[in-house]
Amino acid sequence: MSRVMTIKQALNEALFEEMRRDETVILMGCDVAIRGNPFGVTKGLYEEFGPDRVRDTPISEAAIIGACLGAAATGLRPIGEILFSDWITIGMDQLVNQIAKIRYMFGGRIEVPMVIRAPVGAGGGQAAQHSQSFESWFSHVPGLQVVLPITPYDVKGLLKTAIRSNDPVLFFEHKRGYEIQGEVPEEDYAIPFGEAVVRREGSDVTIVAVSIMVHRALAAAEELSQMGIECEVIDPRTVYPIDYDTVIESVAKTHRLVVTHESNRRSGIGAEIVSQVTERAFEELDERPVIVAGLNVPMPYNRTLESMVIPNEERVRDAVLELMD
Amino acid sequence: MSRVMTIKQALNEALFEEMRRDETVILMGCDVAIRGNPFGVTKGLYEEFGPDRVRDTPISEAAIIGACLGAAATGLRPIGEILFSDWITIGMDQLVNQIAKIRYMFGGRIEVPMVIRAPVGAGGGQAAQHSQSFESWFSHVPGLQVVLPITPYDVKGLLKTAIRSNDPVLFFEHKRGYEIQGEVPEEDYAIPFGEAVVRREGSDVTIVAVSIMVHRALAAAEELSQMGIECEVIDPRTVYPIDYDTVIESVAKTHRLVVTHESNRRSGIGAEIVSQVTERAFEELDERPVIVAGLNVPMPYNRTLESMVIPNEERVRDAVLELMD
Amino acid sequence: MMRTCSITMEESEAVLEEFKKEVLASMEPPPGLSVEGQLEIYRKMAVIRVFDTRVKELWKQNFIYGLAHSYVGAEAIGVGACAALRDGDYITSTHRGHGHTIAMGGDLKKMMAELMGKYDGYCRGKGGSMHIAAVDEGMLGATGIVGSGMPIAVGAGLTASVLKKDFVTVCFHGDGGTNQGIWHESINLSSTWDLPVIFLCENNQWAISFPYSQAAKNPRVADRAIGYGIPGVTVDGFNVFSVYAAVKEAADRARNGEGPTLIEAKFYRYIGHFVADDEHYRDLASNEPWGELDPVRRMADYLVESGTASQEEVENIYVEAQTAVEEAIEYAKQAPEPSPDTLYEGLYSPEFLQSRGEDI
Amino acid sequence: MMRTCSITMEESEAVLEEFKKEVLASMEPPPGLSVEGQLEIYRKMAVIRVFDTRVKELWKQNFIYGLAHSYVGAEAIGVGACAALRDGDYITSTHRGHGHTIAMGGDLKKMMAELMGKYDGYCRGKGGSMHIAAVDEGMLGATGIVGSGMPIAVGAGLTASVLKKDFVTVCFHGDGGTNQGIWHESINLSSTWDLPVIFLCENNQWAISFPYSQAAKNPRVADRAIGYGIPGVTVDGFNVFSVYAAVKEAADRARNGEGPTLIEAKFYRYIGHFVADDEHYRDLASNEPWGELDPVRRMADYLVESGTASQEEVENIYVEAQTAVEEAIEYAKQAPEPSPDTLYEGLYSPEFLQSRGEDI
Ligand SMILES: Cc1ncc(C[n+]2csc(CCOP(=O)(O)OP(=O)(O)O)c2C)c(N)n1
Ligand SMILES: Cc1ncc(C[n+]2csc(CCOP(=O)(O)OP(=O)(O)O)c2C)c(N)n1
Ligand SMILES: [Mg+2]
Ligand SMILES: [Mg+2]
Repeated sequence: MSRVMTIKQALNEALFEEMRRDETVILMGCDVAIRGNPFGVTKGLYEEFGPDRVRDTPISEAAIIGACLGAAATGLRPIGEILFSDWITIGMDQLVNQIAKIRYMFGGRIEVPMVIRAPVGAGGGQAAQHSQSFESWFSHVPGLQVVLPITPYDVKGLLKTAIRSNDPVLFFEHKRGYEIQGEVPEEDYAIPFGEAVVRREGSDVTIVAVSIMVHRALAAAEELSQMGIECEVIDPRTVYPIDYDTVIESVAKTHRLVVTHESNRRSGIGAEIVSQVTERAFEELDERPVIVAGLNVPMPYNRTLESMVIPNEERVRDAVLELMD
Repeated sequence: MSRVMTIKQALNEALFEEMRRDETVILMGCDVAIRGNPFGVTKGLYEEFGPDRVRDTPISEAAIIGACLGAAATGLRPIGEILFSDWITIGMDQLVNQIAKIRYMFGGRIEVPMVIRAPVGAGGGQAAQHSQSFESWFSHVPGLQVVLPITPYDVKGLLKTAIRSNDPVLFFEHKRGYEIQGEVPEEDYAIPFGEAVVRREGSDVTIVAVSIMVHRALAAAEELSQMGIECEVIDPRTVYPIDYDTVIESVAKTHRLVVTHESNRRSGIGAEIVSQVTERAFEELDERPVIVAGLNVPMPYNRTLESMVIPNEERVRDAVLELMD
Repeated sequence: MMRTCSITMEESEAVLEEFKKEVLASMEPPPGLSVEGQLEIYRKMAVIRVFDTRVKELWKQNFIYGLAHSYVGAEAIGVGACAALRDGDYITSTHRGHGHTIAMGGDLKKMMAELMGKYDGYCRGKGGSMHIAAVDEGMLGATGIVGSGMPIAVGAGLTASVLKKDFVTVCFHGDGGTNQGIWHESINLSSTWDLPVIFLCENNQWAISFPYSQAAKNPRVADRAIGYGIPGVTVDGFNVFSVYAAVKEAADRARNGEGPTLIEAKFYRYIGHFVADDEHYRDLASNEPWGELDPVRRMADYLVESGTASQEEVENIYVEAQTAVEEAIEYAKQAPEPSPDTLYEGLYSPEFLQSRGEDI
Repeated sequence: MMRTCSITMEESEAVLEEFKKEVLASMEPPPGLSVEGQLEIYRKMAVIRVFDTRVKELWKQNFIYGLAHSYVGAEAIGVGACAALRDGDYITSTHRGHGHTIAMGGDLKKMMAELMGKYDGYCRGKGGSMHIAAVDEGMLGATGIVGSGMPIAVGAGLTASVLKKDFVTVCFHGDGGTNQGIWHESINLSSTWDLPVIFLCENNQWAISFPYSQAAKNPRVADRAIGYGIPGVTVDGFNVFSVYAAVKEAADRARNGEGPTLIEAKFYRYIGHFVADDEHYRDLASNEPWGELDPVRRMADYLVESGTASQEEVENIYVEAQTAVEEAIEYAKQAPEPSPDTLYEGLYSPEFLQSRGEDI
C-alpha cells in the first residue's frame, strides 16, 4: 500500500520511523524541537521522543556538527540539522578535517554513523547567504557521502539509509522541494546510495539533473518531446557515490550529454560529472557535453536578477536545442 | 638585472617591498612576527615594520580572516596568513559568505583589498590534516580569486598583484616549493591574474599543471621527449581566473589534454578545466581528456601509502603514454 | 520535565518581574545630552518604529521579497548607541539591520528601495533586508548569518589602531549570537589588542523559538567580560538613555586606548522573530505585559513628563516620521528595477570586471 | 615597545616567581589514592618521559616521519587526570597526544609502531603522531588542528547523557586552544546541557612562539568559567596530585549530573614546541630555571621523601620504563609496513567499501 504525500511529510515520517526503530538516533539543531524546524520537517518529534533525543541547540553550528562526531563515536546515531546549508561553512573544519577523515586517520578503528541534514537551493529572495548548494565541495572530500533526493519516495528511502549508515552523510533537502508530492509505500524500505534513477527515457539527449533540476529537466523534456526531441532524464540521487554505469549506458544510446544543477557552474558537480563521462566514455559523445547551472555570481536579492541566476526549464531546453542543432 | 633566489626569498621580498611602498599593508597570523613563520617566509618583517603592522595572533583563524575583511573595508590592505591551508576551513564562513560576497551584496559599495596566504600541498608525513589543497572549492565561489604560482618570478609578481588588488585573493604557496630557485628581476613588476605561461612547447599533448605539478609535468615531459613525444606544459598560475585562451590554443595544436593537480581528483580543479575545454573546444580533442591528481583518500601518514596518493612524474608520464597509445 | 512550549505564561511573568527588579532603570538623560539631542533621538526611534511596522505590512502585500526582521521594540538600543557616537565611527549589524541603519542616519528612500529590490537602493537591489548597508554613513552592513558580522568590527578596530585614528566601532549582536565561536574570538582578539571596539549585545532573551535561559547556563551575558579582562555591564535595553550612557563611556575608554567593553542591553522580544513568525512556540499572551516597557512610548512619555517637549511636539515628530516613511515607500515603489545587465556589477572591483569582459 | 623575542630572561623570571607564589602546591596525595595507585602514577609518568625523549631522537634519526610534539614536562597533567578516571571514561586529546595515550593505558608497541607508520600501529600507519588514537582504551584521538578535538568531547558527553550512562569525558586542550571559537561553543553547549565533560586546559603558557600573556588580556583561563556558569579552578600542573584531585572532584560532579568544570593546569613549556623547534623566538636560558619543577622528578622525590617507596624502587620503575620503551622501539622497527592494498582501508565503513569495489 502506498499514500501520496509531500517531501516534507516523507522526511518527517522517515525521522519518526527511524527514531522509533532505534533508540540511539537523536536529532539536534536550532529550532528543531519546540518549533519543529522552520519548514515543519521535524514537527512532532520532540513531543514523541522528548528533550533528550530531540534537542534545540544554541547557535553553535561548529560545536553541533563536531558533537555529532563525538556522539557517533561513542554509541549514538546523531542527526545534526543546519538551518540553511550555506552555514555548514561554520562547521567546515569539523566536517572536512575530522568527520570525513577520522575513521581513516585512526586506521578504521572508529565508527561515524551520523547525518547532517540541511536545506539547499535558491529562490524567494533569500539572497546570497541563504541560497547556496555545496554538493561539489563535499564530493571533493573523501570520507563523506552526499545525498540530494527530490521525490517523496527517495527522500524517505535515502534518509533511512543515511541514518542506518555507519559513515557520515550529508543529506541535502531542497527548500523549494518540500511541497513536491508523490507516492510513498506504507512498508519500511531503504534505498542504497549510488543508484541513479532514469526518470524519463529518451534516445536523443541524456540529461543528468541534480536535486530540484530533475523536475525542471522533466518539464523541459516534455516540451522538447513535442518538438520531436526525446530526452533521457537521469536523477543520480546521490552525488557521492554517483552511479556512472547508468549515466554512461544512457550516453551510449543518446551520444549527447547535458548536466544540470542549481549550484554555481564553476567547479560545480557538473564539471565532475562531465569529466568522468569524458574520461570513461569519450568515444560515445558526438557533441560537446554542456552544463546548465547557476551563474557564477552570489545570489542577488532582486527577483528579476535572481531568476537570471537560477537555472530553469527554458535554459535546459535551450541547451538541448543547441546540441541538436 | 636579476638574481637567482628561492620562492621563499621571493615571497619575502615581495612582502618587504609592498609593505614599504604602502603603509596600509599589514600582515597577521599565528607566528608570523617574532618567529617569522614556520618556513621563514615572513622573516625580518616584524623587525622592520613593527608590531602594529606585523602581528602575531591568538589561534583564532575565523576571527583573523574576518578581521581582514573589516580592516580592508575601512582602509587597510591586510594579509592574513593561515599556517596550513587545510585550516582555512575554520574561517570558511567568513571567507565564503562574507568576504567573497560582501561587495556584491552591498551593491558594489565596499572595497575588499585583502589577501589570505596559506601553504598547500602534501609530502613529508604530515598526514590528513596538513596536506590538502582546496583551490577547486574556492574557484567554486564567485567573488574570490585564487592564485597558485610555483616559480620565484611568479610568486613575487603575483603576490604584488594580489596585495594591490581591490578584491579578495587566496594566495596558495606550495610547502614543498619554498626552496625552488629561479631568476627574479631587481625592478618592481607585477603579473596580472589570468595569464597562463607555456612552460614548455610541444605538439603532441597539452599538459595543464597546477602548482607543484608544473615541475613534475616538466620532468615527465623531458622523459617523454626522449621517447619522441613532445608535451606542451601550461602553468595557469591562477585558477580563478583561468586563461583558457592559452589552453585552448595549445589543445588546438596537440588535440590531447592532460590536467594534473595534487588536490583530490573528485570535483577537483581538473574536472573544471576539462569541462571548460570540452565545452569550448570539443572538436579539437582527438582523445579523452585525462586527469592526473591526488587519489580520493585522506593523506595517509605512512611514506609508501603517501607516495601512492600524491601524483608524481611517473603518473603524468604514464597518462601521456596511454593517450599516445 | 518536558515543556510543550518554549516559555509558559508563568515563567514569562517571572522573567518580567526579575527584569523590573534588576535591570529596569529610570529615564534620565545623561549629562551633556542636549534637548535637541534628545528630540533627535526620539525622532529616530519613531522613524524606526514606523518604518519596521510598515515593512511588515509591505511584506505581507508582496512589495517586499525575501525575509525581514523587525527592529520594533529594540529602538532604544540602536538609537541610544549611535547617538553616543561621532562622525567617522562605525557600526556592524545583524540580521535585524533596519534600526541600525536609521540610527546611523541612513536614507529612508534608499533603504526602502533596497527592500523592494530597486536599483536606487543602498545595495542596488542585490542585498535586501538581510544585507542592508550604508557604508558611507558608517553602517558596515547587515548579515543573514548570526555572528558573521562580528570580526568585521574587529577589523575596523584594527584599522583605527594601526592608522592611529580615533574612531570606534560598535559591534551589535544578539544574545543568540553570543554562542557562536566567532563571538568569542572577536572579543578575545579585540581585548588582547586593546582595539577600540564596543560589543553591544541586544539581549532580547530569544533566538527565534529558543530562550536565552536555555541557551546558556549563565544567562548574564555581561559576566563573560571577566574572562576577557574587559569591563562588562548590563543596562536597561528599553531605556535609550541607559544605552547611550553605557556606549558613551565605552567609546571614551576605547578612544583612550583602553580597549573594548561588553555591554549587554537587556530587553525582551515581545513580537515575532521575523515578519512571518506566528510564534506558535510560545504563549502569545505572554508578550503583552512587556508592552508597558515599549521604549518608544517610554521616551515619548519621558519627554512630555519631564517638560522637555510638549505633547504636541512629540506627536508631530511621530507624524513627521510617518510622512517620511510614506514618502520613502512611494519613492521605492516608483524606483526602477535593476536592469539585467547589472547582474555582475559589484561582483569584483570595476577594474577586474573590466579586464574579464564577458568571461566571468 | 617593540620586543625582539617573545619573552626576555627578566620576564621569564617574573613569570616563574608568580607561578611559585600563586600556583605551586605541595605534593600531597589526595585521600583515597593508594600507594599502588601512586606508584602506578609514577610509572606512567616515567614511561611518558622516556617515550617522548626517545621519540625526539628517533625523529632525528629518521625512524619517525612527519611531525611530533613532546609531552615531556606535562606528565603530571595527563597522568594525574587519567588516574582520576574510571574504566569506560573517555578523553579527547590535542596534537600532543602521546602522553594522553600512555596515561589511558595505551600499548607502547602499538604506539611506537604507529609513529613509525607500521600496519600494527594503533592507526594502521595512517595517522602518525598527530592522529594517534586508542579508542578501545577510551582515548578518542589526537588531532593536528588546534581546538578540533573539543566538540568530540561534547558529543561523548551527549552520549552519556542521552543513554544515561555514567562515564565522563576529559577534554584536554592547550592554552592556545582556548582562543578558538570551538572552545567557547564546546564549553557553552556542555554547560547548557549539564554534560559530564571536564575541560582540562594544559596551560603551558605558550603556543609555539606566542606567550599566552599576549594571546589573552586576562591570562587566567579559569576565570572564563564564570561566563558559562560552571566552576573554574587553577591547579599546579607540575603536581600530579593537584591535577588528580581537581579532576576527581570534577568527575564526581559530572557523574552527579552537575555538568562540566573548567580546570586550568598551569605549568610551563620549558622545551621546544615540537621535535624540530630551535626556539629562536626566546632566550633558551630562560627555560632552565623551570627545570626545578620537573614533574617527574618532583614525583620521584616525593615518593622517596615521604617514604612511600625506596629510592631503589623508584629507580627500578624508571629502568622498567626504559626497557618497555626500548622493547616497543624494537617491535616497531621490525613490524611490517602496510601493504599498498590497504590504501583505501578505513576510508569508509567496510560495508560501504565492499559495495564500491574499485570505484572509490
Ligand atoms: C549561523 C546561523 N545560524 C542560525 C541562523 C538562523 N537564525 C536567524 S536569526 C536567529 C536568532 C538569532 O538570535 P539573536 O542573535 O538573539 O538575535 P535576535 O533575532 O534575537 O535579534 C537564528 C537562529 C542564522 N541566521 N545563522
Ligand atoms: C587551527 C590551528 N592553528 C594553528 C596551528 C599550528 N599550531 C600547532 S600547535 C600550536 C600551538 C598550540 O598551543 P597550545 O594550544 O597552547 O598547545 P601547546 O602546543 O602549547 O601544548 C599551533 C599554533 C594548528 N595546528 N591548528
Ligand atoms: Mg535574541
Ligand atoms: Mg600552550
